[in-house]
Amino acid sequence: MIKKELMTVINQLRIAKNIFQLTVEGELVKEMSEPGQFVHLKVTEGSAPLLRRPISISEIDKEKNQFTMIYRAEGAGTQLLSAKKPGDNVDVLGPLGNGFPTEQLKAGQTALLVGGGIGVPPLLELSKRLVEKGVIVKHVIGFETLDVVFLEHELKRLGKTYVTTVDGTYGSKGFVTDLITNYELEFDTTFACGPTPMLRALETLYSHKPMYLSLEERMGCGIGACFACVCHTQADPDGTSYKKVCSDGPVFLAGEVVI
Amino acid sequence: MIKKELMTVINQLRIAKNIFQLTVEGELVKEMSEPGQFVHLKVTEGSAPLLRRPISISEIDKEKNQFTMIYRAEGAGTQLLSAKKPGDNVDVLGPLGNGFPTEQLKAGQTALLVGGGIGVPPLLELSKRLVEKGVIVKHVIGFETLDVVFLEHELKRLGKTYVTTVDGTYGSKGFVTDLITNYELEFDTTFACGPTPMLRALETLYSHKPMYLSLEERMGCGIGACFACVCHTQADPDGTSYKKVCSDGPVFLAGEVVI
Amino acid sequence: MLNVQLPGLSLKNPIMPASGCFGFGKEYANIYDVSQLGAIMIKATTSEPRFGNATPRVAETEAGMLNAIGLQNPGLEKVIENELTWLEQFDVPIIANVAGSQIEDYVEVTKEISKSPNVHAIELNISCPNVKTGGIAFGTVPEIAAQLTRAVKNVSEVPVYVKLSPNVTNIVEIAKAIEQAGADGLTMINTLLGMRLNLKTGKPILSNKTGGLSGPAIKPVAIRMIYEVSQSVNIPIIGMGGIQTVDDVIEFMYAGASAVAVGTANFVNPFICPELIDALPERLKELGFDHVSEIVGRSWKYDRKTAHYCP
Amino acid sequence: MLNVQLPGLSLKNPIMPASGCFGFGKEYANIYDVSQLGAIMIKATTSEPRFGNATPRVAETEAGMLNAIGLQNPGLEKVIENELTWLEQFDVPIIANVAGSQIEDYVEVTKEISKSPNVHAIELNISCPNVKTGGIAFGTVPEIAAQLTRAVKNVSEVPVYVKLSPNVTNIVEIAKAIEQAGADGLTMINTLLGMRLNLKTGKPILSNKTGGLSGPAIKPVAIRMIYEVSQSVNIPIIGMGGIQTVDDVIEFMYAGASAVAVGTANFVNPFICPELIDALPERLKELGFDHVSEIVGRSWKYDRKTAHYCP
Ligand SMILES: Cc1cc2nc3c(=O)[nH]c(=O)nc-3n(C[C@H](O)[C@H](O)[C@H](O)COP(=O)(O)OP(=O)(O)OC[C@H]3O[C@@H](n4cnc5c(N)ncnc54)[C@H](O)[C@@H]3O)c2cc1C
Ligand SMILES: Cc1cc2nc3c(=O)[nH]c(=O)nc-3n(C[C@H](O)[C@H](O)[C@H](O)COP(=O)(O)OP(=O)(O)OC[C@H]3O[C@@H](n4cnc5c(N)ncnc54)[C@H](O)[C@@H]3O)c2cc1C
Ligand SMILES: Cc1cc2nc3c(=O)[nH]c(=O)nc-3n(C[C@H](O)[C@H](O)[C@H](O)COP(=O)(O)O)c2cc1C
Ligand SMILES: Cc1cc2nc3c(=O)[nH]c(=O)nc-3n(C[C@H](O)[C@H](O)[C@H](O)COP(=O)(O)O)c2cc1C
Ligand code: FES
Ligand code: FES
Repeated sequence: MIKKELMTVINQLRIAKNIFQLTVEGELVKEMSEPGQFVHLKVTEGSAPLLRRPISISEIDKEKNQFTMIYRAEGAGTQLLSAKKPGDNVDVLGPLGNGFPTEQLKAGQTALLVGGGIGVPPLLELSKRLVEKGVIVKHVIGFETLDVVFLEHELKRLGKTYVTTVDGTYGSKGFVTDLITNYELEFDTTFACGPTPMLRALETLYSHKPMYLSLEERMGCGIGACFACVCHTQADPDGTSYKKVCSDGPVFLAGEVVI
Repeated sequence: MIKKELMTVINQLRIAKNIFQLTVEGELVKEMSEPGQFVHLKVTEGSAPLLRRPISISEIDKEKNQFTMIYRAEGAGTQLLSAKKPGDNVDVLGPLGNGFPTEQLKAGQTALLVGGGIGVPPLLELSKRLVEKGVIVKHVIGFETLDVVFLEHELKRLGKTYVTTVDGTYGSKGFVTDLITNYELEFDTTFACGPTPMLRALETLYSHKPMYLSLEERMGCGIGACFACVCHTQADPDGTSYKKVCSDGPVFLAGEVVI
Repeated sequence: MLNVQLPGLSLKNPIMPASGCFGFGKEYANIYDVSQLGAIMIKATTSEPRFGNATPRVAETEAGMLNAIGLQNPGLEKVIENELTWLEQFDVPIIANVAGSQIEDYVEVTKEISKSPNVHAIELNISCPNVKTGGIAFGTVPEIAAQLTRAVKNVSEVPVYVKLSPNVTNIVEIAKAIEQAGADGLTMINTLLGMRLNLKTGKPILSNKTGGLSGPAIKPVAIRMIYEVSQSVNIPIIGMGGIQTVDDVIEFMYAGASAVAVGTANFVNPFICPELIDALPERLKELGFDHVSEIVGRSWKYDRKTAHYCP
Repeated sequence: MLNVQLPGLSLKNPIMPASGCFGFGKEYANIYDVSQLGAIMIKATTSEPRFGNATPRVAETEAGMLNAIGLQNPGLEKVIENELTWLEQFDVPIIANVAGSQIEDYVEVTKEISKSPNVHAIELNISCPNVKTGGIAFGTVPEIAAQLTRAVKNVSEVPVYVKLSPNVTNIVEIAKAIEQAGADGLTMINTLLGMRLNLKTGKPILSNKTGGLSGPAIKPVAIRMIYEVSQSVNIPIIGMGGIQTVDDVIEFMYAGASAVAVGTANFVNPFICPELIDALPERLKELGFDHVSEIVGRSWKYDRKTAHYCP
């Protein structure tokens, strides 16, 4: 059930250059189920900025009624968000969308989790859930440069973790797809979140095995009502059939929609 | 010299229903001279709300580089202002306008200071200055009702102070002009700040003696450039001559402008 | 104290979601009871299904947003079969927003959709600036707007409201032509044409380049136009454009609107419509009114508050 | 990297205060050196002195403000004698904003004011929506706008820029008519007509009832209009409407403006113009440009960044 709640900031940490980790608390956490869902945040009371900002759920702590997000402070909204201090409120709408399905994977099977930049955060909760089930996880996470690498250590605790940077200042130089190819990584299912070119490359290379991709699109409502975030289906790429990233996604099976 | 400075909140107190007393610190205080000047405040960084808010200077502490304002939290801007805590910043433009002239009054003469509602604050600094000079001060301050009475005690320390409320819940019932008439108060010069009907009544009744009135008008720039705040002169009430409340005022000699 | 009677519409209260900002109601029905609403203005329906424009379709601006959805909708047939039928479970009148590229399109859609039992009124979207072919002209030339209105009135089973575009020199002239052509009411305003550029690429953020500006930024324009038009026509107006608070609702009705629609604010707060409905009675009382009808056109109708009346 | 050449104007940089938002410069000259400015657009001048409208003359709106000053100014004679003469001490070109109720007024004022040595261009205010008599019509009817432009061009000693009103159905049509009539440039946009009502009284807050909407709220409309017009005319555009930041300046120039004017933002931050001038070079460099002229019309002119060039 989608709720709207003024949640309380428990903690806010700068974990890399312009990258913040924000933990909030409230009843809304009770509604959270799948990893890969997102919330829609209003960062001020007034109309500057006017719209909500979609941010993925990175970790869920049901016991404490807390969840964590990781985001890049860039534009007006996320910059204001990064100024929030413990005790401040954030207006959260969520949980929204459909996350990564984990049912088909059995204990002993291998999942490849691929993240690019600010697409890495939702993989953390996903990885935890998979590990709980006994699934073996491998992480490949890519960043622009050393300054903006994050979540490496958290993911390492859960499974083998490879880091790439575009400029080679940390980990392997290149893109995540380069690394997967070079290391000839083996896996049963892929889960990925990151920039569209990365998702496209993954789909081209590895979608003979099950692959779930989390998409990004500019949003209005975030709940499926405004048609801001639609994409064509691959079955009917020039026609009128569509999926909404916010409510049908953000996670889709590779091959489902045109990315 | 008009400056713009991000000043630091030292203290904010709720002193009556919706009435706040705010003390800020910064270099701009060095520029403040006359009592009755005002500042123009921007309460947020963004454009909600967009415009500055004019607020009178109520007290100046040159030694500490601090000054105090008293305001009613009513609309969007003043409500946001009332949420500021010590250590927060306020964007202050000032000091603006021309205040109450005190030169003509000599020690031993009597000044009548009349304030209505949110027009009372600038009288405090004025009263202090007059008392310093040896002028005898009498204060008549009027409010709507008991809940919103403020500054009575501070003014009492400086001179005789009469309070009226429109509904009679505190002090004498009625308007300030009723009280002045009923008590047959004697004085050499009047200084007044408050709602326009009050100023009009005072002008009609007592302007045979020198009287200075502080006016209010909706403002744009606050510095004399936008022509938002003009009023006609009494010498040419239907013509094109004018005064600007922000830069020629806010204090005018009674008879100078049409109120 | 909130009920409002308009041609074809018996509203529990004057608050409804604006077309395109509420889909066909499903998403909101999941989070609250939409029977509370005065009415629902559904997303524009065209004769054939439309995918709409490429994304990005929305961009934020100061106190507003641009959209260029491009009239995406499943087409007349599916709207009637799936959406309107599904909406019948709720006790709420539907206002069907109708769009097209030529008069025949509007006529065709209106003829069919107005037969749906829960469609109590048609809203002619003659102002949507997002579709490259047609659309824009209907709302900017008085004669064409009138011609379209007449054609649609001829076939509609329910009252017809025409939605005015604000992107015109003289809104009163167009409103009058539409009234003369037999419209039962007006809805106003649709979005202002705007654009935003990407700092890095230099290109428009919207793939459609231009889009429609909505939200609080346009409220003063909406108020001005409703103030002007409501004094010049004798048909009722449903007002919209930047409504966020109960005070905004009252301001629109003071200006001359008989009811209001809430668009962009649904995205900021999906619970906005029921919240406004809840808040309205108390705010009216505070301001000294006993019934919402007392405030309609107050900015120009009355020098003072009118005597109370209960309908 | 900031200098700009326009008809009659050799600008140190493309930033100037907009007419009506800077008076005749005195107040700002008290707080900073106005010689830094690209130019100064002075307050509208009419042949006779005007007091303007009754107060309140301004009202705040979301991300904007309404004004109905009513062209208050001391009249042609005093503007020349007191204001322009006083401004001669600064090394900054003046653009004289000229207003009137009939063509003869504009002609009279232009003829005299264009003789002032520091007036390097005229800006015809054909769009001010605040004066009840005249004003509004000039800017909304292409033929009349053209007629006025021709008449003024005939007598002006300096290039003539015409300031467009956004309150029209087709801004391109008007811009083209004005270009054909011989205008040397365009300035756009003036304010959008708007209104705000007082919740307690129900009446308009402005004593003039309607006013002109300015500030960030109108920026998307300005960008859209400049984008459209700059592709349809061959004369330069000075852009304005909601500029607050250096990114806004760049967005206006991407859209097609050759220089920009800052209005309402002067009230929010009186130091805004020099701050923008200071910040512009670094931001241009960050975005990969060597000269401000490279960005003019980038939204539609170039598919990719053009080769660098230094004038
Ligand atoms: C489902 C989903 C999950 C996301 N999860 C994360 C996350 O976990 N961490 C994170 O840092 N970012 C995430 N993003 C991207 C994030 O939403 C944008 O970075 C953010 O909205 C930008 O806001 P701003 O205030 O910084 O920028 P502004 O430039 O002020 O934004 C202006 C407008 O554009 C929209 N916008 C700008 N960039 C994007 C974008 N990349 N995607 C969607 N809308 C955008 C904003 O929402 C806003 O409406 C996610 C996006 C989606 C769609
Ligand atoms: C010279 C001067 C000195 C003032 N000194 C004080 C003071 O010491 N204490 C105090 O409480 N108030 C004072 N005021 C009034 C104060 O400026 C307004 O109460 C305040 O601007 C309202 O802002 P808001 O955010 O509460 O209201 P909103 O309704 O959000 O304001 C909307 C717009 O209207 C303007 N506005 C609204 N009411 C007034 C008003 N009464 N006068 C001028 N502009 C108004 C605002 O500045 C803003 O631009 C003074 C006004 C002037 C002109
Ligand atoms: C995303 C979006 C989609 C819209 N779609 C339609 C539409 O299909 N038909 C229509 O008549 N108006 C449409 N509108 C206009 C709104 O109904 C409304 O007139 C306008 O947005 C002003 O109201 P607001 O400021 O409250 O949003 C749309 C607006 C938005 C923001
Ligand atoms: C208070 C005020 C007075 C104005 N006076 C004039 C004027 O005299 N002549 C004119 O052409 N434009 C006038 N304008 C319009 C501005 O020059 C400018 O075109 C408009 O405000 C949009 O820019 P902005 O959003 O940066 O303010 C005025 C605007 C304001 C806010
Ligand atoms: S954001 Fe509104 S439908 Fe997806
Ligand atoms: S507020 Fe601008 S001139 Fe007084």
